[in-house]
Amino acid sequence: MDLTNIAFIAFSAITLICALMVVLARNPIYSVIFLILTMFSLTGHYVLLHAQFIAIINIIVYAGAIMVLFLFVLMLMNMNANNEPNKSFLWKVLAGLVASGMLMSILLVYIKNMGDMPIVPTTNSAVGQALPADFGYIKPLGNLLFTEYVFPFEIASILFIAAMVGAVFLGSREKSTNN
Amino acid sequence: MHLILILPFVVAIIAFFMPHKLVKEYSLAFSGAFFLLSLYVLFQYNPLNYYNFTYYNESFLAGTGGSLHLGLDSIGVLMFVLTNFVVFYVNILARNKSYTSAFYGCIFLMQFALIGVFSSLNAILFYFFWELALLPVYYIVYQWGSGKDLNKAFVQFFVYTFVGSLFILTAFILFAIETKTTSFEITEMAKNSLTGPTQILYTLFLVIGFGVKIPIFPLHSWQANTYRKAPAEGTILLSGIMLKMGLFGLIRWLVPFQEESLPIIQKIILALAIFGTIYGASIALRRNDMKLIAAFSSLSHVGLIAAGIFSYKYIGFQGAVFQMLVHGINIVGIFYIIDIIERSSGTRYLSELGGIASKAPIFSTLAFIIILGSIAVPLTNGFPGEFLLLMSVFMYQPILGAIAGITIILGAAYMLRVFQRAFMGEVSDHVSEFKPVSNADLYALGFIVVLVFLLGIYPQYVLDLTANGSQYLTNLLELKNN
Amino acid sequence: MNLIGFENYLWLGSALFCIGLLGVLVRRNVIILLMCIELMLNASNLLLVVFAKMFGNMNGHIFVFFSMLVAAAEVSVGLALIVLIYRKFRTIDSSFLDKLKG
Amino acid sequence: MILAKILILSPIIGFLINLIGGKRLGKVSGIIGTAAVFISFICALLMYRKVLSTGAYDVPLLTWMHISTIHIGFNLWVDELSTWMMLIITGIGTLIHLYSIGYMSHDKGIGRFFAYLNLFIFSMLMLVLGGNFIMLFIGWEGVGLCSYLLIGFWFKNVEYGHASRKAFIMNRIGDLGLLLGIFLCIQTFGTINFNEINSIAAEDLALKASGQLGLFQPYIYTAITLCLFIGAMGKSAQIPLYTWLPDAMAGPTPVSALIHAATMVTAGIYLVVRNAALFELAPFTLDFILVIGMATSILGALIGLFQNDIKKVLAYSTVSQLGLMFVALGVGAYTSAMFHLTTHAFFKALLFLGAGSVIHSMSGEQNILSMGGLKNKIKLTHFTFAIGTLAIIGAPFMSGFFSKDEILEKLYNHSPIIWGFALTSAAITIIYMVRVYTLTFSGNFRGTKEQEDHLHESPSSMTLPLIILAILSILGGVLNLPNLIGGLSSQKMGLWLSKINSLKAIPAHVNHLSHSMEIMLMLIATALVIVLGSFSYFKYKKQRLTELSEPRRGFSLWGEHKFYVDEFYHNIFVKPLESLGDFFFYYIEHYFIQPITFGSSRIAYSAGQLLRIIQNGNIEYYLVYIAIGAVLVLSLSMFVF
Repeated sequence: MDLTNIAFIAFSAITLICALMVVLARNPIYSVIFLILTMFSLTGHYVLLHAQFIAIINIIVYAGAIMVLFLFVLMLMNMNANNEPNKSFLWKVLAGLVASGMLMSILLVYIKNMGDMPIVPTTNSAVGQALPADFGYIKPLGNLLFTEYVFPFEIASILFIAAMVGAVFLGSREKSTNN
Repeated sequence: MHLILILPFVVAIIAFFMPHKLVKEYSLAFSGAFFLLSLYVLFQYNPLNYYNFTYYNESFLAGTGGSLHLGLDSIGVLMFVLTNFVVFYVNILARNKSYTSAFYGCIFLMQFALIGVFSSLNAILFYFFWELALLPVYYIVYQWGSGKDLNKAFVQFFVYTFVGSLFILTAFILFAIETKTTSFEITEMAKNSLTGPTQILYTLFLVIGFGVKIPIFPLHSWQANTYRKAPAEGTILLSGIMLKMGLFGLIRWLVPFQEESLPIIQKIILALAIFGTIYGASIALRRNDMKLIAAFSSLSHVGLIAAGIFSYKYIGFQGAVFQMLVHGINIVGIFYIIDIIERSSGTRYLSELGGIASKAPIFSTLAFIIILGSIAVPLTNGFPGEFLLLMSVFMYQPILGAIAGITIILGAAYMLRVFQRAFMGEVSDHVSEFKPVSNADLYALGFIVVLVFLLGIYPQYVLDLTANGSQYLTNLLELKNN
Repeated sequence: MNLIGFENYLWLGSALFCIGLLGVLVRRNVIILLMCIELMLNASNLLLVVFAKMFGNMNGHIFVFFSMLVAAAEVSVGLALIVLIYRKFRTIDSSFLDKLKG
Repeated sequence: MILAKILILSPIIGFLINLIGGKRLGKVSGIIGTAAVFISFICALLMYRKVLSTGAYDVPLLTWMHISTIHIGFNLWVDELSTWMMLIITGIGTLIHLYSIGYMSHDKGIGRFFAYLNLFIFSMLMLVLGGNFIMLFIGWEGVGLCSYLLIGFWFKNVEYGHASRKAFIMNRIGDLGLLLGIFLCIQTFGTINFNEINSIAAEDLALKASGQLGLFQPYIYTAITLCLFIGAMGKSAQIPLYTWLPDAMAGPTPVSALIHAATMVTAGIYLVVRNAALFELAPFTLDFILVIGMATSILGALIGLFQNDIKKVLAYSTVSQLGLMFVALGVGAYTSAMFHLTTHAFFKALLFLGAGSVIHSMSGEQNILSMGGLKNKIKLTHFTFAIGTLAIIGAPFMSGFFSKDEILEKLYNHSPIIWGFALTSAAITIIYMVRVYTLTFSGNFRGTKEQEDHLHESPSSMTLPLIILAILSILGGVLNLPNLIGGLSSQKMGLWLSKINSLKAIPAHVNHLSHSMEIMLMLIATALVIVLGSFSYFKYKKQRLTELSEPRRGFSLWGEHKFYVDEFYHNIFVKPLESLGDFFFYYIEHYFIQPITFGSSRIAYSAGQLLRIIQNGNIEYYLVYIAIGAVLVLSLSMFVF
C-alpha cells in the first residue's frame, strides 16, 4: 500500500462522492461546486497517470473557465434557490434502471474482455515497452498536435470560432428583439 | 453533339432569370430555333454509321462508372427531333397563358434532360438524365396544376416515377455486379450478357422501371390522375415525350442485353401490354372527361407499342419506333385540341359540349383529321405503325395479334364518340359562346395535319432511317440466340 | 511506481459515466443536465488518458485535448441557448420544454 | 399510264377544290365535282380500250413501305376486272353526281357534300385499282370513312351521328378481319401482290388437281379466306354485320344510291372475285359463304317485307341482293356474281334515285304509308321507278331477269335445294318491291294537304340520270346474255372477266343442264314474277291507311322490328363492352390499381402515426431513448463480438 495507491483510492472516493453530490444536490450552486471538486480529483488522477499537461488544462479550462461560466449563468438567472420540483417516482426508477443497466452492460463487456487486459500493472506501459521519458510532457504533445493532428487542430479552431460567433449571436439577437 | 445538348441548358438558365414579360417571346423563338436545328441534324444524319454525332468525355460523373458519352443512333435521332417538336408546341401553346419565367426554364431544362436521355450511351449518364428529366415536370405539375386532390395526384405521380427510377438503377447495378464489369458504357456492356435468373431479374426490373413511365398495364394509375390535374403543357410534355422515354429505354437498355429469348417473361409482358391495350380502350369508351379519354387512349396505344417491342421482331421494332414518333405527334395534337376547346368554351366534358363544327368549321376539320390519324385510318400517319405493330404481334402469335387488333375497332369507337359528342350535334350552352380559334392555333394544328398526311403517305423515309437501328437489334438478338 | 490496476480505472470511469447518465435522466434543470453531460465527458476523458498510459502512446492525450475543446464550445453555445430559452419561457425545466412535439 | 394517274387524281383534285373552296363556291362545287368524276369516266373508257387491245398492265406510283423483303408500293393494276369496276363506279358516279346537283341545291353544305363524294370516288378507285392488299385496304378504309362522313352529313342530328358511327365501327370489325387476312398472306406467301398470290394459288390448284400434296395445307387457305370474307361481310353487309346498312339510310339519298347500293357495298364481292383462286382452294370457306349469303338474302328480304320507310325497304333489298351475289360466289359462279353486281348497280341506283326524287317531291317524307297515287303527279319518276322495280323482281328480258336467272341456273346446277332457297328469296323480293311500288304510286294519296299541294316533278338534272339508268336497267342484260339466247359467244362479260389472273386459274365448271331444263327454270322464274307480282299489286292497291297502319302482330311485328337484331346486338355486345369499361374504371382502377400507390402511402402514414407517439418533443424522453438504445447496443455487442 504505497502512496500512489492511497492517493488513487482517495481521489476515486472524492470523484465518485462529488459526482453523486452533483446529481443529488438540490441547489444548483452546490452542484457546480461539487462538479469543480470532481474536476480537481480527476486532475489528481491525470497526474497519477503521467498526463501532466492534461491535468493542467483540465484545471484551467474546466474548473477555471467552464465552471465559472456555469456559475455565472446560474447567478444571472438567480437560481440559487432550491426550487426544482422532483420528478415522479416512476421516472426515477426508470432512470435508475437505465443507468444501472448501462453500468452493468459496460462492466459485462469489461469482464468478458478481461483476458485481453494486462492485470498486473507495471511501471511501464501495459504492453511491455518502457514509457518514453518525456511521456505526457508538453513537447511531444505539441509535436504530435502540430504534425500529425494539425488538420483536426485547425478544424477545431474553426469550430471554436463558430461556437464563439454562435454564442455572441444568440446573446445579441435577444437584445435586439427586446428593444 | 455536346453543343446540341448544352444549348437548351444555357437557354434554360437564362430563362429562369428573365423578366416575366420577355420570356414568352424569348422561349418561343429559341424553341423554334431548336426545332429547326433538330431538323438540320435529322437531315445531316448518316444512317450508315451506327452512332452519329458522338462525343466522349471521361471525367464527367467519374468515379460512379459514368462518363459523358453521347451519340445518336437512328432511333435516338428521331426521338431527338420529337423532343424539339414537342417543346416547340408546348411553347406555342403556352403563348396563350401567363406563366412565370420559371415555367419556361423548367421546359428548357426538361428539353436538355430529354436530349440527354435519348443520346446517352452510358447507363449511369442515362440514369442521371432520366432523373433530371423528372424534376422539372414534377415542378410544372405541382406548381401549375389545378383541380382538387392535386396533392394526391402529385404524390401518386411522384411515388410511381421515383420508385420506377430506383428499379432502373437497381437493374444497372445488378448488371454490373453480375457481369463484374466496372464500365457502364453501352459498347462495353453489350459485350457481356446475362443468363439465367439474373437475366429474368434484370428484365423484370427494367420492365417495371420503364413500364411505369410507358405505362404498361398494372402500373398506369398515376397517368390518368396526373393528366387531369396537370396543365395542358405538362400533359403534352408527359404524353408526347416522357412516355417515349420508357419505350426508348426498353429498346436501348433492355433488348440488346437479352442473351436467350425469354419465353415466359416475354409472353407475360406481351399479354399484359395487350391486355392494357384493350383495357385502356374499353375504359375510354364511356368517359366524359376528354383528357381522361386521351389518357386512356394513350395507355391503349403505348400498350401496343410495348407489345411490338416485346415481339422481338424487325418489323416490331420498326413499327414501335415509327409509332412512338407518330403517337408523339398525334397526342400533342389531341391535347392541343382539348386545350383549345377548354379555352374557348370553358369546359372539356363531353356532356357539356356539342356542335363545335357549326361554330368553328376549319378547326373541326383539322381536329377530325388528327383524330383520324390517331385511329389509324390508312394514308394517315397512324396506320403504318399500327400495321407493322399488329403484324409483328400477329407473327409472334396469331391469336394475340387478333386480340390486339380489337383495339382498332375500340379506338375508332371511342374517338368517333368524342368527335360526335363534342363537334357534331346541336350547339350546346357552353359552345354557344365559343370563342374563335386564333389563326396561330390553326396554323399549329395545320402543321400537325400536314405531318399526319406526310408520314401516312410516305412512311418509308422514317422507316429507312430507323431500318439500320432495328436491323442492328434484330441481328444482335439472332446472334445471341444462335 | 504505479501499481494500480488498470481495471480499477475502468471501474472508476464507468461508474462516473453512469452517475452522469443518472443525473441526465433524473434532473429537470437544463443547466444541471449540461453539467452531468460534462461528467460523462470527463469519464471518457479519464479513460482516454488511462489507455494512453496503457499503450504508451500520446494520441489519447490529443483526443482528450480535443474533447475538452469541444466541451468548451458546447458549453458556451449550450449556455447561450439556455439563457435564450429562459428569457423566452421563464423556465429551464426540461419537462416543460416540449415544443418540438411531432 | 398517264390515264390511270388522271383517273385517280381527278376526283382528289375535285375533293381538294371543294374542301378548300367550301361555301364560297356555292353551286359551282356541284359542277366541279361532277366534272372531276366525268373526267375519270372518260379515262376509264379509254383505259377499257387499251386493256381491250393490249391486256392488263401495272402502274407503279410510289413506294409506301419495305418490310424486310416485302415491298409494298402504291401500284395500280389495270386489268379486265378493275376496268369493269372502274366503269361502273365512274359511270354511275357521274350520274349520281349530276343528280346531286339538283337534289342538294337547297343545302348549305353542298361544297362539303361534293368534296366527300369525290373523296369517295377516289377511295373506291383505289380499292378496285390497287395491285396489292395494302392498296385495297387503303381504299377499303377510305370508302368506309367517306361512308361515315356522308351518313353523318347532317351532323346536327344526333341520330344520324349514331348511324354513321355504327356504320364505321361495323366496317372496322370487317376491316380487322381483312387486316388479319393480309397478315396471314404475308406470313404464308411472303407477298401481298394480287398477281403473285394468284399465281401461287394457281400453281397449288394445278398441283392439287393432279393429285399431289400441293404447296400449303388446306387449313391455311381456309384461315386466309375466312379472314378475307369477314372483311367482305363487314363491307357488303352480310350476317352478322349487316345492321349498319339500313341505318346508313340516314345519309342523303344520292349517297345511299352511290355508296350503299351501287359501289361500296359490292367491294366484298370484288374482293372475293379478285382472290377467287384462293377461295377455290378453300372449299369450306365457299360453303360458309354460301350459307351466310343465303341466310342474309332471305333475312334481308323478310325484313324488307315489313318496313314502311321507302329507303329502308330498298336498303334491306340491297342486303338481300348482296346475299344472292355471295350465294353465287359460294357455288363458284364468279362471273355470274359480277354480272348481277353490275345490273344491280344499275337498277338499285335507279330505284334509290327514284326514291330520292319521290322524297324530294314529298318534301322529305319517307314513309310509304303517307304516299300513294303519285303516278299521275310525278310521271317521269314513276315511269323510271317502275322500270327499276321490274328489273329487280326479274321481269322477263329486263337486266335483272338475266342476271338473276344466270345465278339461279348455276345454283340449280350445284344443288336444287339451294336453288329452292334462292327462289324463295327472289319470291319475297317480288312481293315487297311490288308492295313498295304500289303503295307509293297507285291508289289514293294518303299524305297531308300541304304535301299534296307541294308535289312537283324534280328538276332535269335529277331526271336525266333517272332516264339513263332506266335505259341501262332495261338493256343491261345484253352484257351477258345466256348462251341459250345469244349463242356461244353471247356471254361477253363472262369472257371478258375470265381473262383476269384469279379466274384464269380456275377450271371451268361443267354445265350439265340441258337446254330444256334451262328454259324450265326461266319459265318458273317468270311465272313467279307474274303470279306474285299481280298478287302483291292487287293486295296493296286498294288498301286504305287505316288498314295499313293497324298494329301488327306475331311474325310481322317481329319483322317490323327487324327481328330485334339491333336490340340483340346492343344487349349482347355493346352493353357488356360498355359495362366492362365501367367495371374496369370504377372497380379495377379503384380497388386494384389505385391501392398499389395509395395503399403503400397509407401504410407509411399509419406507421408515422404510430411513431408519432414516441416523438413527443420532450428532451427527457429522447434522452431515455438514447440511453436505452445505448444499453441495448452494448448488450448486443456482447453477443456479437
